[in-house]
Amino acid sequence: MNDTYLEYQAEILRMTDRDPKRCMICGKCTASCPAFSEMDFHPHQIVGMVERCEFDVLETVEGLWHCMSCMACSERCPRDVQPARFMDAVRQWRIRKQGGEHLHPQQVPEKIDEATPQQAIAAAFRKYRK
Amino acid sequence: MQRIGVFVCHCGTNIAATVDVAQVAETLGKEPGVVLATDYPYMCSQSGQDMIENAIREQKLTGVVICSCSPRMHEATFRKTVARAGLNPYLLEIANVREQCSWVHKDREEATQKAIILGRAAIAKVTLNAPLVAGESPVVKRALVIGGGIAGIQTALDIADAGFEVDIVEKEATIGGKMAQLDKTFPTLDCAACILTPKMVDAAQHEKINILSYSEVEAVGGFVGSFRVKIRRKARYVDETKCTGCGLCTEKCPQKAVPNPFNLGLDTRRAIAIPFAQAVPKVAYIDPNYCTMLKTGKCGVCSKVCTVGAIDYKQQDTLEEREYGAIVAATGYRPISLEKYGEYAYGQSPDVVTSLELERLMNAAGPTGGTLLRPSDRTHPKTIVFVQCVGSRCEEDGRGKPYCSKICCMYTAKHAMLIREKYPDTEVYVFYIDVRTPGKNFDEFYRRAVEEYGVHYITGQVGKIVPENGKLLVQGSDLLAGMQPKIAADLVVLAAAIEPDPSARSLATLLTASMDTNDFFTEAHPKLRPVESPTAGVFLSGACQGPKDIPETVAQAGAAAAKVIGLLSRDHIVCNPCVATPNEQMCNGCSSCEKVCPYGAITYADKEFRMPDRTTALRRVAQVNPAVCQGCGACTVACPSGAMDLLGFSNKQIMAEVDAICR
Amino acid sequence: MQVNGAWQPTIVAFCCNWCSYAGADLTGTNRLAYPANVKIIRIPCSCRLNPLFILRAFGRGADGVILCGCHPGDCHYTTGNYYARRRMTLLFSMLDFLGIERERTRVEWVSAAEGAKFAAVMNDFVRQITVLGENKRLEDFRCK
Amino acid sequence: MKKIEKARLPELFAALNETAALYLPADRDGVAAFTRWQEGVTLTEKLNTVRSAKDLFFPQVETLANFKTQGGTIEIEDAARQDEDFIVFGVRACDLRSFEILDRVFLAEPQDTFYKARREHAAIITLACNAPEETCFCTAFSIDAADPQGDVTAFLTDTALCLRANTEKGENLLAKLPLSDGAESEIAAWQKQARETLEKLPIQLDLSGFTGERMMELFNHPAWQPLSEACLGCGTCTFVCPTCQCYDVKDFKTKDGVQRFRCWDSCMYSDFTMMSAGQPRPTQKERFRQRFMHKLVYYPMNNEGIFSCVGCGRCLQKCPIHMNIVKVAKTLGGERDA
Amino acid sequence: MQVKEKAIELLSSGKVSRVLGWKQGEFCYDLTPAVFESAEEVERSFVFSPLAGANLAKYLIAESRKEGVVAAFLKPCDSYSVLQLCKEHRIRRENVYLVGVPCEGTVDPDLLRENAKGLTAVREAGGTLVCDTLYGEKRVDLSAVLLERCKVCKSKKIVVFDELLGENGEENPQSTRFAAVEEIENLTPEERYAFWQKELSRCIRCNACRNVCPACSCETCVFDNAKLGTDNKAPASRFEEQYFHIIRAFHVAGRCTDCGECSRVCPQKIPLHLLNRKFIRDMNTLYGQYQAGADEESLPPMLDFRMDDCEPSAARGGKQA
Repeated sequence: MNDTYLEYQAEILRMTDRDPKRCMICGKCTASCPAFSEMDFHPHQIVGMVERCEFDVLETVEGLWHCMSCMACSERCPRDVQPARFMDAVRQWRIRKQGGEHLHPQQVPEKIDEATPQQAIAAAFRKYRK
Repeated sequence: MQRIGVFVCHCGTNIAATVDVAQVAETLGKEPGVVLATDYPYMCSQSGQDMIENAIREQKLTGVVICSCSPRMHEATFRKTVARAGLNPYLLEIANVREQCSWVHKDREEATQKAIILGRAAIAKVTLNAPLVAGESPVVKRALVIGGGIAGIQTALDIADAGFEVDIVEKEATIGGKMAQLDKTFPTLDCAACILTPKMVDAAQHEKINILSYSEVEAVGGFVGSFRVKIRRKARYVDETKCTGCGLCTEKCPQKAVPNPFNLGLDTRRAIAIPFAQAVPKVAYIDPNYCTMLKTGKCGVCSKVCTVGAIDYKQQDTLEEREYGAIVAATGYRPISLEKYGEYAYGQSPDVVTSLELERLMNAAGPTGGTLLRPSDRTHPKTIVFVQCVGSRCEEDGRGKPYCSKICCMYTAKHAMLIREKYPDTEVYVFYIDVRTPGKNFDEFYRRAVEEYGVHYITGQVGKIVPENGKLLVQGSDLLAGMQPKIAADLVVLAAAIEPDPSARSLATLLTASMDTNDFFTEAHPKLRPVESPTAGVFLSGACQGPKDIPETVAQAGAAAAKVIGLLSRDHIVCNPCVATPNEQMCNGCSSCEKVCPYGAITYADKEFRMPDRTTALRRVAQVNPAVCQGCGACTVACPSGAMDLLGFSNKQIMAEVDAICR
Repeated sequence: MQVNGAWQPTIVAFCCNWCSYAGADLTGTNRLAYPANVKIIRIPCSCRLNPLFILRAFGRGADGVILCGCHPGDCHYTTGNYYARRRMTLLFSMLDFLGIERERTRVEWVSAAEGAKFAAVMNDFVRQITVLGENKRLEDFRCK
Repeated sequence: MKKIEKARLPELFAALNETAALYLPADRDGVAAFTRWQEGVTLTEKLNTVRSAKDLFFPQVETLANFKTQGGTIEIEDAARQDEDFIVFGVRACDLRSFEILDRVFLAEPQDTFYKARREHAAIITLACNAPEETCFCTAFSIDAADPQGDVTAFLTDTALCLRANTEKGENLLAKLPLSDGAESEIAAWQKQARETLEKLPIQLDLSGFTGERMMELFNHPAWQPLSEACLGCGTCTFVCPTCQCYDVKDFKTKDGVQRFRCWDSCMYSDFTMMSAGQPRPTQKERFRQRFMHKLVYYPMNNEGIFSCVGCGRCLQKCPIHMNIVKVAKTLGGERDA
Repeated sequence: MQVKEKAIELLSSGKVSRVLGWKQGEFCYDLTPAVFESAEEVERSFVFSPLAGANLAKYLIAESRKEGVVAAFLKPCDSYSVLQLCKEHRIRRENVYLVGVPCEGTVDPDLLRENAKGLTAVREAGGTLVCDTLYGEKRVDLSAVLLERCKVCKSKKIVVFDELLGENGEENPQSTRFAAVEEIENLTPEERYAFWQKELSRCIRCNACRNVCPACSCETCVFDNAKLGTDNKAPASRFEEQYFHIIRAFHVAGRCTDCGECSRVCPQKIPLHLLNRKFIRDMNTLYGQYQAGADEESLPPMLDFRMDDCEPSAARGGKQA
């Protein structure tokens, strides 16, 4: 684990305002997820990876972009960990890492291609000031 | 002249690692009045106590200060030590340098300084301590058990067997509680009724046991040894002394659409009913919410068919007041309401049931006569999904409970096993987070369900259940396989968390017994006094103290009984000597203190006083009954002249502590 | 209180024996930290706290005084904390009326199960008093 | 005789304050009190202060010594005495007489060094009266309020403040002030008018009956009971009295030792001179009697017939139940035939 | 005068053995409370006038314990104090005969003397006081020299009596007696502190406020009690000034009838009644209207509670910083 990863973790925890250590890996989030089959890694795993600082993996996770922010996992999470916030925060982190912190409305059309769900753009746009 | 001894405990490294105990002893040794200050690894050990005892004798100590763990931990221990050395046990003060110092501070210098200040405060207080002698009050040799489930029944039987009278107050029309609703019991699979009903009968027939069913505690006064309890005996509209329990009325009653509470509303019964076949007392009662006669004044069928004339539509609630030496709370538990778990479709589909409902569906005396049929269409379910931890270990506000309900893993294994045994063609899935089986023969039992009965245990939770075309579509997660299984089930069983019976909250207030944040009764000490409440004379039995299975409940019931027997076998109990005491010279007789006393311990008397001009005059002054006073101190502040003081926590003592701390 | 040349607040915490003192013990059992400025005085019930003691503490150099008792409804003596609540409400209002900083006094209900709350309350109170600075308005200069 | 225009009083006070700390009667939130002068403080319009000038020499609370404990040792630190000069302006004749009465107590052997230091360091500028109030009865004690003494006497006429030095200290003081010369004659008319008013004061007392020979008779007088009946036992009369000099010595526990101080006490208090066996005067009647017997009989017996009352009238104004030395004296036979 | 005649009648008829009233002083304003044992004594020196301001309730504690019945004349204010002391079992009701006297306000002697320097005699003439002074006659408006408590009179109702002279009055809910409290509340904490420092620093601890207070009738006051360790004889420090007045106000909270005697007698003119009124106002707003001494049954707020009382965190003595 390196300091950069710890910084990433701190940043994500700040954005989510939730504690991944409270997760007891019951799997209810993953059980609730309508996009389960599209994902390579699932909500409880994303939470776990943040907790374990596995940012090398998170850097490559594609499942993030399939999360539709339906918030079912957050609604049902018995520990109030709210995995959807982690999904969102990790996405945010990924977008920021690509550089171009400032997303302008004019840039949005060119960002939309078939591989990127619209949700990702919307989410990034919504949260980027955080 | 004071001769105070100061003893600083290391508590191994618990204190010594953070507090420089030698420096504390050295510094406190220089305080005025201190003639001895020393430290020792374990003050509470035999050799530590011997050291204190010897020091008191050799140094002729007039007061003892022990800097150690919380007085809530060892004050009683050290009081005995001090008493053994011939010193009044109340000439002891404890400075809490463990829980409130070494364990909460990290900086050694800061913690040491604080320990010194706490020690000084204790020295300042002990300097003003007066020898106190505890008074005595008589013990009424009768116990009250509140709740007639297995916990209450067992407690009552054990107390009664020791020769003391016991009253059981049960709010329902019969004793038996939740256990009477269970089918089989884990891990032996013997039938609950077979082992419970004989106990119910024993209780009913025991000459020392008096069952007050369909009754509730309304008020509690008094204190340990002599509680005065008001019991409301609710009108059952049936004369308990005449009813033979023949059951004729329950067959003839024309009001048939009454949801049967014993079967959790899964079937119906009549407005007049005997709760179940083995009910104790086996006496009918009328539910006034459904009885046509009571509601409209027209009907009277039961009265006509009753051969002994036991029906009495004019019966009223009555209040009885009785005295007890001890009270046992055995109010039990109930499953939580699942209305906030919309994702599990409970209430949307009748085929989503709780585990307790499943017990009734599998019970021979249940609505289906023991054949497992699903409620919606009375067919055999072929695929059954069990969901664990519904509301347990849930920290969301308002939905569930943060604790583990403890019994679900085992009863689910039981259910799964029984279903697979009786209906081998049924597939049973169990979604779980952990399987917790720390009990004798428990894990073996669970493994049998998996290995011998082929129950499918899936590590993961259910996300949602959707009723569709007569099936229940269950979407869960299998965390080990990395799958999201979707099962079309016929029946879903939810292991609902259990919570204390709601009557416990108001009872706790009546008993002035404390409760934790989940409304379970708090024990006097979580490890060392698990069956006593902090309120003297109030004991805890069964699930009202925390989730428990039957063997544990019975064990705790016996333990509570033993404590009650210990109390009732004494003729007198020693009172808390730290009671309010009025200075009659200063008392104005204004009645302020009396008005705030929660125990009615204060009365007034006209007494003759010598006046300054050498005449005598009658003055109204307060008197405190030390056996009734519990020492809260409300009166001491209500008193404007400071005439009322509290022994052991006197105005001067507390101000001396304040002075020492702010020094 | 001067510690190594720097001012540190002196905090007196009156804790009822049944809930808050036990809660403070639980804080220790759970090893939750709070500043050493807090010194606890055990009283049987929050209703034992005489305003005389609070003023005494301030006069003697306390910078903050906090009373912790059972939650209303949970008093070991049934009603003690209800009386304490009224007394403290009125006293605090009076101190405020006299221009003595309102933030120097506080009442918190801490049950025997709320070790974490006790630590949080004490951390917060010490922080608050530290921001407020030394008690100048209700001190007895002779105790300096 | 020197003088200064009335309008220039602030200038005078500033100059006085240059020489030494100046105290003068000024209004403090509607109550006249001897106040440390500073820019803007003006002389009160009121005849006299609520608290008397005694406070400046015998303050209500005074530290006597500090004891510091350290380990097993005790260090004793004597409290400081007054060591700087100060000036008291505006002392009325009655209060001036009170100093004489206090001196006989505090400066008798063994001398009270705290009091003595203050007396020695003070210069007193008295202020003559010309508009007494109905409560004034200084004339009963042969006090000439129109011409008090002190180091300097001041007369405040409609236009000017005239100043006359009576002592060397006074001379020296006046020499330092921005004054012009005046003549005694300038205040003659003023004084005459003042004396005429003083003669007409409604309270006329004949205290000739209060003698040592009649001590027991007065002590046992049946009137003490009805006189004291309404007394609340507060200390107001004592604390506003310029001649009451009783005090209690108390110890205050400080952080690291004990501060020993004295504070005014009142013989009217139920705990006055409390001893192990209790109060020697157990009822209010006895305490009440003590106060007036002391003022009218005991003190004069020991001090060449000087009464320890100066007729300032403060107790007449301030007693919550309006019982006072005039009513007592009259009841006990001191009413002068009209 | 009606009151004096009633006193004579009560004594001469033998209905009572003593009468508590006011005795003529040197001047018109310095009446002293006194016990009269004969009609002759009353005839000689009994006085009742708007200058009879003293609340005589406290004297009844001792008087009601003596043999025989004592009569007392109660102004509305005084009647509240008497009833409160009966409630506290301090006055033996059976030994007192209470005559209610309606009141149109009592005069502040200090104000009167300020308005009429050298005052020697006074007579009332239809709302005007005609004063003889050393310096000639002077006319003063009665309303201008009333005591503060009378200017904001809370009630003209006599709440306890055996006999009434004249008509009983009514409570005055429109009284503006809390206006001064509110004024202070509207200051900033710093201003409040400065205000009270200015006032309390004048205290000379003469105990007049305490000793005149009908509620302060303790056998031994905590401030005189060396055994308790709370004794405190002099304002030796700023703290002790505050300590004395806060605790005194606290001890009478819920028992203080707001009779205003404390402020009337303070030689240093400290507005002590404001402390008591602050408590009364807080109790009224937080716990419901309560008037001490209005009846004998109700529980005072300090000895009562409600489950849903506000939390101490809601306590506000005024505007916050």
